[in-house]
Amino acid sequence: MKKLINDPANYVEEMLDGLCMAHPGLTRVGGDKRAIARTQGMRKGKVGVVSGGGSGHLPLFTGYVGEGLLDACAIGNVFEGPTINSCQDAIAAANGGAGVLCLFGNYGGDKMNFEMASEFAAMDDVQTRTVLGTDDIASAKPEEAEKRRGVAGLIFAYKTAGAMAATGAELETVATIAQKTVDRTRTIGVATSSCQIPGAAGPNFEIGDDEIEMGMGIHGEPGIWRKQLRPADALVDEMIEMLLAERPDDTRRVSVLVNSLGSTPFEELFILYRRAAEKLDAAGLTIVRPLIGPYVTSMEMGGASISLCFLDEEIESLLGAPASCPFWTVE
Amino acid sequence: MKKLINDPANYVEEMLDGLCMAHPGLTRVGGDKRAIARTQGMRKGKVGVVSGGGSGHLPLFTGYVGEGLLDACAIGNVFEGPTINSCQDAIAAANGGAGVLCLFGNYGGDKMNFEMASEFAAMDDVQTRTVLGTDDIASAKPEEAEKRRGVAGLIFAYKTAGAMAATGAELETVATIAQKTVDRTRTIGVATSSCQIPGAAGPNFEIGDDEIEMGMGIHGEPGIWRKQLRPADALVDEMIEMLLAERPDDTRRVSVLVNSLGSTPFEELFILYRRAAEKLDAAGLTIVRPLIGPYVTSMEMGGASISLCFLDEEIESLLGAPASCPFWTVE
Amino acid sequence: MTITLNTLSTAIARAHAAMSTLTDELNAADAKLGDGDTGTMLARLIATFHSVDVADAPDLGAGFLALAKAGAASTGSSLGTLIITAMMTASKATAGKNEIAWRELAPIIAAIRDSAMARGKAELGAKTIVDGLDALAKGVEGNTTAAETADAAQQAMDAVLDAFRDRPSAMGRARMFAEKSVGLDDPGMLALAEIVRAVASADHHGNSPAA
Amino acid sequence: MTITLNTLSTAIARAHAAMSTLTDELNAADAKLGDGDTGTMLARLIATFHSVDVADAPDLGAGFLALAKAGAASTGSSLGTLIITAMMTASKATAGKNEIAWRELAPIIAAIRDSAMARGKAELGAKTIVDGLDALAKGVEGNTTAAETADAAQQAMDAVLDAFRDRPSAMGRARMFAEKSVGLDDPGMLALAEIVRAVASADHHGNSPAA
Ligand SMILES: Nc1ncnc2c1ncn2[C@@H]1O[C@H](COP(=O)(O)OP(=O)(O)O)[C@@H](O)[C@H]1O
Ligand SMILES: Nc1ncnc2c1ncn2[C@@H]1O[C@H](COP(=O)(O)OP(=O)(O)O)[C@@H](O)[C@H]1O
Ligand SMILES: [Mg+2]
Ligand SMILES: [Mg+2]
Ligand SMILES: [Mg+2]
Ligand SMILES: [Mg+2]
Repeated sequence: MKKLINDPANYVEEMLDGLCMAHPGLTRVGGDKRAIARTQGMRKGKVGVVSGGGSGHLPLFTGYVGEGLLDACAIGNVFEGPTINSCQDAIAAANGGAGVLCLFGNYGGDKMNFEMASEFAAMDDVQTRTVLGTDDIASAKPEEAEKRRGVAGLIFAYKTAGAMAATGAELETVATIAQKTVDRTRTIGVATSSCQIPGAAGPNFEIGDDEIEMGMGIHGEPGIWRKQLRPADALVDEMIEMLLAERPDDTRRVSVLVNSLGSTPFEELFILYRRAAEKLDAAGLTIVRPLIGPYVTSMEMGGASISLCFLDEEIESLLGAPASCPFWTVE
Repeated sequence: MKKLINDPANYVEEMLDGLCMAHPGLTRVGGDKRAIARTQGMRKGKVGVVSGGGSGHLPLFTGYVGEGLLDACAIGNVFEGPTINSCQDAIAAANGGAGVLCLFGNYGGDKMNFEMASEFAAMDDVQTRTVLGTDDIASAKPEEAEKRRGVAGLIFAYKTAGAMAATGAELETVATIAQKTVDRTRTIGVATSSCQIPGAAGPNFEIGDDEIEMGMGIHGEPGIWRKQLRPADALVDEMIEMLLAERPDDTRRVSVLVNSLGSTPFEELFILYRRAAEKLDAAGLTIVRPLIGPYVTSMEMGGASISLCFLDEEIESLLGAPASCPFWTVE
Repeated sequence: MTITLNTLSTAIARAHAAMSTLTDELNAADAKLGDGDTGTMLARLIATFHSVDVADAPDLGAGFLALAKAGAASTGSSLGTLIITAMMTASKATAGKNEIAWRELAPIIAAIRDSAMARGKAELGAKTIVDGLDALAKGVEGNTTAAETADAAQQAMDAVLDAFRDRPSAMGRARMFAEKSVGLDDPGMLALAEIVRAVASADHHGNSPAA
Repeated sequence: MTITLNTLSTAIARAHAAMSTLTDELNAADAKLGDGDTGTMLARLIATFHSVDVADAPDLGAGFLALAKAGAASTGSSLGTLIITAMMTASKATAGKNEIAWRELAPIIAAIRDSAMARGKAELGAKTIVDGLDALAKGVEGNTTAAETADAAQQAMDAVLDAFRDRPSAMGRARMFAEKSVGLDDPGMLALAEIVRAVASADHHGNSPAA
């Protein structure tokens, strides 16, 4: 896989430099500058919202630092969690004196690192709460939903938590809305081709020339099945069916994210969205604020994911609150 | 190349349906619904700005229909110009009684079709003007700049023409700013991998496993050289040098678009942008409103282009005017 | 023996049948320096023509106009638009007529050549379909039967391809690769030659389509 | 013969040297059901450890703390964080000491196991590095020399890999593929075993690192 890069050892550094040069609202902070914070600094008295994760998923994670979204973000090497130190740096940058919500995907390393960082933060009298993204329905049965890994659907919780924090709400309230959003968000992805970690000898995984894998994780973790490529509509039907199997019965409104894993172009996303919208409509659901594009990627991985966020009044109004970061603007 | 699609024959139809379902501000209009217009309709007395081109380049062309940008857009099959009828439909949709600017890339078919459509429009007393995007410096020498094809840099002219039209300016003024923007915009691209037209037996072109092609067109038209892949910084240096060889000497301000041709991820775009910004800074140029992302693609083609728009006061202020379409928001 | 709506209808049917093998050949020719779609585009355009019920048109002019209109809704490529321009030109030249003599074909092709030049801004000698049309107009001049015309047309097309093959392109996508284009047929000219062959060869073998 | 900062430093050097061949092996083990980075991650972490001047630390506790701190800035993977947790645990257990007896190693490894369980929430038997640590703690218990300890450690690691190989994983990325994990070594446990082998095999052959 050809990449337009320099020395792979400098991949993350140069990428973060470029990101902050292009978006002056973002600044690298911390000892090794592996946290991104808002350049204008933290509003005193506001709850901070931080996230963190490995590189290679832009716009996730750092791209969502902005008004009404994240205040800071710790960033690791490609597909590797941020270091404990970076987590500490992000928490420190997002500390406005009212506590910090750590909102990130449910991955073992990230969890442990944020946990250790939170223990350090507590020593500095910074109160933290943790909410984990667990939207990937391919990664555990409904009975063990809390064990699911976090994928693209995490951005819905960024949005509601960020909007809630912007209202001046307290940490507990911000954590509660984040958790509710996570609980009401489900994602399923389908991968068509691999990606390659810069400097690695080969692709991250192998997939046959006409094979696809349903439920594959954003680092290439095995999914539910691997079969022949089939028509998009058939795939969407299966995906929507899986997503609706866990549909809460208290709402008829849903937000949808049709997300490119990387190299799958907009054209295909719209073809997928078209069918998804038809199916949701047939299921009696009204779509609110659909998002279609590369929101959470794995570099040049091929494929797409569909996320549903089942709305209630509170989530819907927070999703509609003004927000602005380099990759997502709500007016 | 695996695609998440249904019958290739329905590719464009389904894509346009999905686009309009996801973005209710856009509507398919015309006999065969191969033009996209703003749902809210045309403001009476405003000059219309229309574009058109083949499918497979999203966000270009149809994605730029929106407030302060295009009023309507004709869309052809993948990599094929829109039909004469579609051009007529787009012009009709953008007719607010004050004339219509046809602003599209310099490709023979598109030119002839818009020309024929303009002749038909004239019969209906709709006045049109044509401005052609000619930013691709790889496609002709500076002496023959008017023969160059239009690529990613076209969106700068969309923005200034759209903003000028929004002020209520007359057709001549809108055409003049579009032409000035085109004249001050240059693009050079580098391709790393091919794309495939839906339903085609193979990729659109072949490129060796460690080869890249400088100056390749967005449909795979041959470029300036094809050589071994080299470090991103070296590529950017060469690209910026070529772009600056035609630098007008009346400005020290420039807007930059670092554009993914499709599968090249954000991470690499930022690595490219970082170096480009350094080089421009060293050349005494100040960057204004950089754009980094997939703005003009060729489905899953790999590679990136760099566009420079050399600003003057008028262009800079129009680039900063509010605008909003599904893929580009300026507040 | 004249040119009627049946002649036109048969010619379209023959061209349509020929596209099954021509599509790939023309795509390949276009892929060398262009975007590789000449065959696909032409196949779709001719399929559209084929779906038009020309034989039932009130007259030749109306038949050509129906083709132009159907085509205007079906193609966006430069060659396609030139062909539509050709249909419109032919429509004007045959307006109200139910038949024309074979010797009237040459001036119509010449008019098509001129309208294509006006539309596409290509000069003669730039190595495009325009040179093909020019050769064709001159080649069929003075012929009075289908068979003679078919013969002359094929010879003219073979000759013009040969004459231009080693010249550089000065137009369209191939322009920037003028040097590389030496030795290659222009896809549009080749397309015209192949369609002429497909339509004419049956006549040549005495299988006249004339009504 | 005791465990000193030199022992620690030599052990790190050996682990570091071993990573040149281990990296790919561990990546491959992780790639079967995980994200294929165990080797790369461990290589970087151990390289970081190797760049720390532990031999010059004031005491063992400070040496381990220096490793933990350097590590906290260099890795973000779950295994890496568990290893950093281990270094912090070892640091507490050896605070202020310049040497410890070999028989004191077992309770330290047991404490590391417990802190890893507290940090990672893995149960014993879930087929993770925790089970490896458990087996290691029990295996080296009661040994009083480097050579004895090395022997016992290697045997314990071989045995625990064998014991768990055909059991399903109940933790981490491999959890969801419990069935597929049968027959495969857990990458973290395998990493521990390979590092133990690299560090211990020299001792076993009488080439003691003890100061
Ligand atoms: N402006 C023009 N004038 C005359 N002929 C042209 C012109 N543009 C294209 N052609 C003809 O059309 C052919 C290319 O057709 P096609 O591949 O269908 O179009 P496109 O270039 O739009 O893909 C060329 O080989 C040439 O003969
Ligand atoms: N929560 C945990 N508790 C115990 N061991 C764990 C835990 N998470 C991971 N491990 C160990 O780490 C190994 C994976 O390490 P590595 O590949 O470096 O981490 P990652 O899963 O972050 O890519 C597993 O094989 C397992 O032994
Ligand atoms: Mg990992
Ligand atoms: Mg074409
Ligand atoms: Mg072509
Ligand atoms: Mg791993």
